[in-house]
Amino acid sequence: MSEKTLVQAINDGLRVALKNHPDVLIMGEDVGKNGGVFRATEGLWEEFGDDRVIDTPLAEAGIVGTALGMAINGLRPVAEIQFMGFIYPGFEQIVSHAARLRTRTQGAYPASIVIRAPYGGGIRAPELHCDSTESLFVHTPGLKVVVPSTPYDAKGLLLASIADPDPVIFLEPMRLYRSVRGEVPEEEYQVPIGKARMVREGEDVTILAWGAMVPVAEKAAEEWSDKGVSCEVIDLRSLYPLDEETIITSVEKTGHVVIVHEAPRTAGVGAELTALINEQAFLWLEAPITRVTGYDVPVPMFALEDDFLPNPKRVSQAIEKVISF
Amino acid sequence: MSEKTLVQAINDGLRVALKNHPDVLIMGEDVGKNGGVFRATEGLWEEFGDDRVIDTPLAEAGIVGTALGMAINGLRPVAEIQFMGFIYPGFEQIVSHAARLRTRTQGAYPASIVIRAPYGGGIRAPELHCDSTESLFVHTPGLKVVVPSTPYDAKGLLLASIADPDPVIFLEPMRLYRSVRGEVPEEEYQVPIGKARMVREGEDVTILAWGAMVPVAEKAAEEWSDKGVSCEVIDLRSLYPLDEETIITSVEKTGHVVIVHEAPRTAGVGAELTALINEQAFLWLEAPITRVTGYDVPVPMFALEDDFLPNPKRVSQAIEKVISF
Amino acid sequence: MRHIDPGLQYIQPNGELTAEGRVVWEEIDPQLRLDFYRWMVKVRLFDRRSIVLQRQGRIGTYAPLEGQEAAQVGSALALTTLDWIFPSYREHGVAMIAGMPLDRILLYWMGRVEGNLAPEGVRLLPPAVPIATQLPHATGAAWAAKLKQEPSVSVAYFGDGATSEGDFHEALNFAGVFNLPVIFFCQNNHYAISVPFSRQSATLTVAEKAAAYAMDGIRVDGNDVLAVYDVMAQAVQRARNGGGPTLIEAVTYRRGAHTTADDPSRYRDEQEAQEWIKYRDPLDRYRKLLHAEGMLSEAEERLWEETCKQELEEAVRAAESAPAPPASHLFAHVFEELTVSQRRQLEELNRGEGNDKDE
Amino acid sequence: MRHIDPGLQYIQPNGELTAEGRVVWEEIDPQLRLDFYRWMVKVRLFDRRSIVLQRQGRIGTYAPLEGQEAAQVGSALALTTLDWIFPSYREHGVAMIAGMPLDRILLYWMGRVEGNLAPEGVRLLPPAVPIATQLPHATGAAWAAKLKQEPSVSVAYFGDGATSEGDFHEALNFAGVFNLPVIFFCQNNHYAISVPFSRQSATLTVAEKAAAYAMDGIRVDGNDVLAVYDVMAQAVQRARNGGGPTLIEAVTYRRGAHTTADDPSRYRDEQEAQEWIKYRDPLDRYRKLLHAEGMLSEAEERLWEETCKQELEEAVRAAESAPAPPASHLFAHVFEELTVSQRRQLEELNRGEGNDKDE
Ligand SMILES: Cc1ncc(C[n+]2csc(CCOP(=O)(O)OP(=O)(O)O)c2C)c(N)n1
Ligand SMILES: Cc1ncc(C[n+]2csc(CCOP(=O)(O)OP(=O)(O)O)c2C)c(N)n1
Ligand SMILES: [Mg+2]
Ligand SMILES: [Mg+2]
Repeated sequence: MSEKTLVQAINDGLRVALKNHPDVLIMGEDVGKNGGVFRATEGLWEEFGDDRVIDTPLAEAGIVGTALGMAINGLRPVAEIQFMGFIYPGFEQIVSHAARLRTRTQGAYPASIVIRAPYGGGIRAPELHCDSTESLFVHTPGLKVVVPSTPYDAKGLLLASIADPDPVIFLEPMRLYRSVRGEVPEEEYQVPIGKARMVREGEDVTILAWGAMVPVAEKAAEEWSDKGVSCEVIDLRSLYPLDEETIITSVEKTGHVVIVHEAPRTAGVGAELTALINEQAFLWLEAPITRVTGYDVPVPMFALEDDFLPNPKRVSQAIEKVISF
Repeated sequence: MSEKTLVQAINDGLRVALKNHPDVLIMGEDVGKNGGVFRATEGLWEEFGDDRVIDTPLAEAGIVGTALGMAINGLRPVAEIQFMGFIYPGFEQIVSHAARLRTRTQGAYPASIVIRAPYGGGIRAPELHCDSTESLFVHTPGLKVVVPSTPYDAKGLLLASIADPDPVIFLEPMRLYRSVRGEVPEEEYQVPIGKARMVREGEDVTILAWGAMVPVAEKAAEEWSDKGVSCEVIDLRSLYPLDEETIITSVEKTGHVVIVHEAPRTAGVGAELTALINEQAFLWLEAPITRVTGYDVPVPMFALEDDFLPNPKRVSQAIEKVISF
Repeated sequence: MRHIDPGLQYIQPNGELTAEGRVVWEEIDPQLRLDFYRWMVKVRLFDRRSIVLQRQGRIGTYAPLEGQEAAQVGSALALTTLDWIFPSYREHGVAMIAGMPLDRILLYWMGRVEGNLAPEGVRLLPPAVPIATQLPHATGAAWAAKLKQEPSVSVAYFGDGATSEGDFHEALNFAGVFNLPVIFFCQNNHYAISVPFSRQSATLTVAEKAAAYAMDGIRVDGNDVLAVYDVMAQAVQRARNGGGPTLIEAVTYRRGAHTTADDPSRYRDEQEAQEWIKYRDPLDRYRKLLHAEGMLSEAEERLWEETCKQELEEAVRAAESAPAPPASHLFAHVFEELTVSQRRQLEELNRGEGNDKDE
Repeated sequence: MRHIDPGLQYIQPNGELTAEGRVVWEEIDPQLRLDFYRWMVKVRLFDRRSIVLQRQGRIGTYAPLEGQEAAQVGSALALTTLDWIFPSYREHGVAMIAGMPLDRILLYWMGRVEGNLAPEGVRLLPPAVPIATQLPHATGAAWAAKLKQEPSVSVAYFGDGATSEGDFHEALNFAGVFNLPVIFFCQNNHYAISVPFSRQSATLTVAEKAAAYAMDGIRVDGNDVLAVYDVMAQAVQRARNGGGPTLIEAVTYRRGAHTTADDPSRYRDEQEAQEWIKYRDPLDRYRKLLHAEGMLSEAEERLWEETCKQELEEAVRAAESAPAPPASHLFAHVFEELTVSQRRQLEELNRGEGNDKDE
């Protein structure tokens, strides 16, 4: 075990995968010699060479499409999209092919690829570098969508994603890349996809969050705990499939729900969570489920990003709202 | 006035727009000489010539991207994407540019384009021709998303979309292209974007639907009306912005809600509607909101499409479920 | 009629070999000479039968290929079972030769997902419906072959319209940069549905686009099965030997409609089509050559056509009697395992909620 | 060091004009000769000042352009206010010349949306951040100009890496097919962040890719302001006269980092950079020429630099004192009118729910 930041844990996960699985390779823009713009692939090119850690031309459809072709021919590529805001040129390859290949070939060709992308705001990045459009992928049957928020989970979920025969969109909260640290085992281990993490148990309010919103939710929960309100904070970790059991069990206990996400509100993953809870735990709900989210506006340039992103205060107000309903 | 099918009403709307507005033009694959693969643009090339009705190369990013450039330089292009399943290569131009241009330029350059696309299933079309991914666009701030289900609305909403200075994704339910007929005025008129259509008033259950699901909802409502249950059927017509007033007023009256859409369930527009109602009319709800939708699987090839698409029987069962809760 | 440079030609439209063509002809296996003919006939008969099936409502919308038999047969016969094929929706000829049973091809057009899967060992992917999207896959499969040091070659089949898509560019660019064993085989049939190639590209040919990728680009008469075969065989050999990618443009013509839902008279000069049918038909031309070479008699022709027709009828029977999968098949292969929400939805479906076929 | 064909050159690295260059030199307005110099100096000083501002935490991540001044100044000075400019994120030089106030450029790098908008009458769009996406816009604006019979030309600025994107292909293809008045101006600075052009493309040059679109492709020494200007002026004139699109490759080098967040020593040979800096600097070369021509004294140089620095400090002051828009500005320009859900969200925000800046 050693202390690692989240991005170091990713790096470590990639290294372990490359070392233990000869069919795994890494590809993307600047992932090789440069070690990635966030240093997520640092040292891997030197260690594994140009055939395992591949700098590609600047073309996301090309990256995803050729990764799929490699998977068809027996490899397991881990493709990096430099920022989630640049995944859209590869969108067709993802939704029309990666998501459907297994179905279309009745299981003969699972699309065994992982698409890693740093996502979300909070680091004063330039325009269009801060998107958080996980909902688009959650709505696409055939894809799994995974988001770690701790170094331990980052490595374990990444290795589980690489091992998973189905295509995984693996979103890395840039804001947590270096701001969280934690113990990470040296060896290969997996954190199962589809299981949420209980961050903090509580009785009164369920807070659902993922990625960089987990610490935000935690902070709000702490504040309320001083005032005698106990919040259960759940880090979903996997947005598709959802860990329905953990979510519903919690809601049945608390009767109050706050959902926190960075993406604009309308048709975000918070909407699906609300619908799910409405369907599965209707009679337990004591107040409307409340969403604390980005607004229905394009992700702003960074001067206004603090006004756009959910923060502990907004979450706190939402907690107040649900418990005082 | 004259009787028209939905596709004839579209054609008529396009003709009126071209005639009355010299800055409007039509562009897309096969929209010119061929008159469109569904005949939506039939006769327009002959009438308005090669500069107003433009056959483009086969390239959706090129179509959307050049349409945006035209809009920047003062024209109002109506771009056709041949089927919604082929909109994804143009996705980046839509989400990164069309949706954000007005914000990015503080109103100086509204992206005055309309993107028309036939969508949905039910006509035994080939693979990947039947997508219904409206949710992706509803989740993208800066876009309006409009879906007519009658000939009258088709023309009126199309003209409103063309007049709207903001970018509109205009989805045409292929299944209704020729299966519905109705009176359509000859002249230019607009059906306002953001207003739902009350298809049928009722007291007991609210059914929300759009596009080809409207007749499906109507049929189920009729069946139940014979059994003494009165359903209010609302054709949303506009998926962003939503007509919250009509929706909430109805739910406050009925306390029971069924939502019908073709798209896969998870993170579909039904999720947003559920969340909205949960937030705005929580205390009026007498049963969980129930979604009748496509399943969380890729839209199947047509041999199984009847098993995938919602039908009156499934809607009917959902009505039973909500009233007997 | 606009003059058309046919590209490299070995068999002239009148069925005579060019001098160069004679050399190639002498070199190839006589069995292969017959195979060219046999496959072209089978492909054409399959195509015609399918159109009838569509008219009878026994299959759905269908994409005819008549006129493009030489391009498909010549190129596909230059491949081995090692090689990967990434077709579009019009490559039934290629699919058959690769080893796709006829009944499965028909199942595809019946809207049955089973029609998408080639038998074990046949390295043929499902038809790519979104235009040009299969090109990066071919590049990727070739890349994997190179990395794994396997001697296989990948081929992407696509049309002239596909050259306008960004995916065409990205796939060829990657192939060029990494010098991959992939062949981009374009059947330039002059139209993308209604849009003529002159509206698709400012270049007169597809082949010259190879220059942008420092790749060989070859224009060949796509209605000349021998020339297509030879060009393809050379490209395959070059790719297998590490010589990198090739863009091949086979100049051809779709005699009929884009699909059975299309009416080419709306956008195409009937006389143009007739000229191609009368003077440049790939099968006529090849039949003439075989007759002249004494390799084919009219009786043999009739016999082979009869054989094909029987095989076809059996395929139709097999396809039509293939048991339809149940509704639950929707969920069968989305993921390796069902997700929780899928399981719940499947239960909904199994409770009969989705079973509404009679309405 | 790999030999680099610099493309068309009028001013040699030592500052001497070629014979051809001398002819062009004599023909252009002497005022323009000085403008080349003045703008290059101002652009460089702006760039250096911005890097310092970034280090001081007064602006965010910044994209330096030092080394590319001639490419930007030479090309931008060949345009008129009629023409449309679609830049990427590194074109501060182009933006200034087009009429973008320096303080607004700085505001952009402060993360302020106001920095995205050019003043009324300046046909300059916001920097396109997603690579190559601005190329179709330039094609579209040119298309509109052609349809409206306006004599304006559109220019898209982009880097060598952008040539790999599908949007590059689609934009050039449309421009070729419709023969549009658009110029694709590529600053080939040899790297896309860390990826060298040899990993980006199998062709040795960007210019040769024009062949795929039956378009003129011109490679010019991008560190030679006179050659860039001349090539651009000719392309503009051709476009204005209906002669269609041009792809221009200006061969240049980014002396510094990709952005202030980047460390080029990880991927670039320091010696390579030093050679460009020492022997091929666009400003040194041009300064030498002006000195030799007797058009510039050292005193004038110092005076101009002083003038620029003062202007810069004023711009910094203006940018830093520009009142920050309130949080509600988030909603100001998403649609012409607020939607219902936006109105509700704005109320949430106005109730102070979002106002948490101190935390
Ligand atoms: C991305 C995408 N856009 C549009 C379509 C609709 N479409 C189907 S076939 C076709 C024309 C294809 O022409 P070409 O590439 O020349 O192939 P051909 O049909 O002639 O064999 C079009 C536009 C599609 N399938 N995919
Ligand atoms: C679609 C997209 N993918 C990736 C990126 C991340 N990115 C920003 S700049 C850059 C390199 C661009 O290189 P080039 O086109 O040569 O321009 P230069 O920066 O050298 O001026 C990359 C990969 C992006 N902005 N957009
Ligand atoms: Mg074609
Ligand atoms: Mg560059």
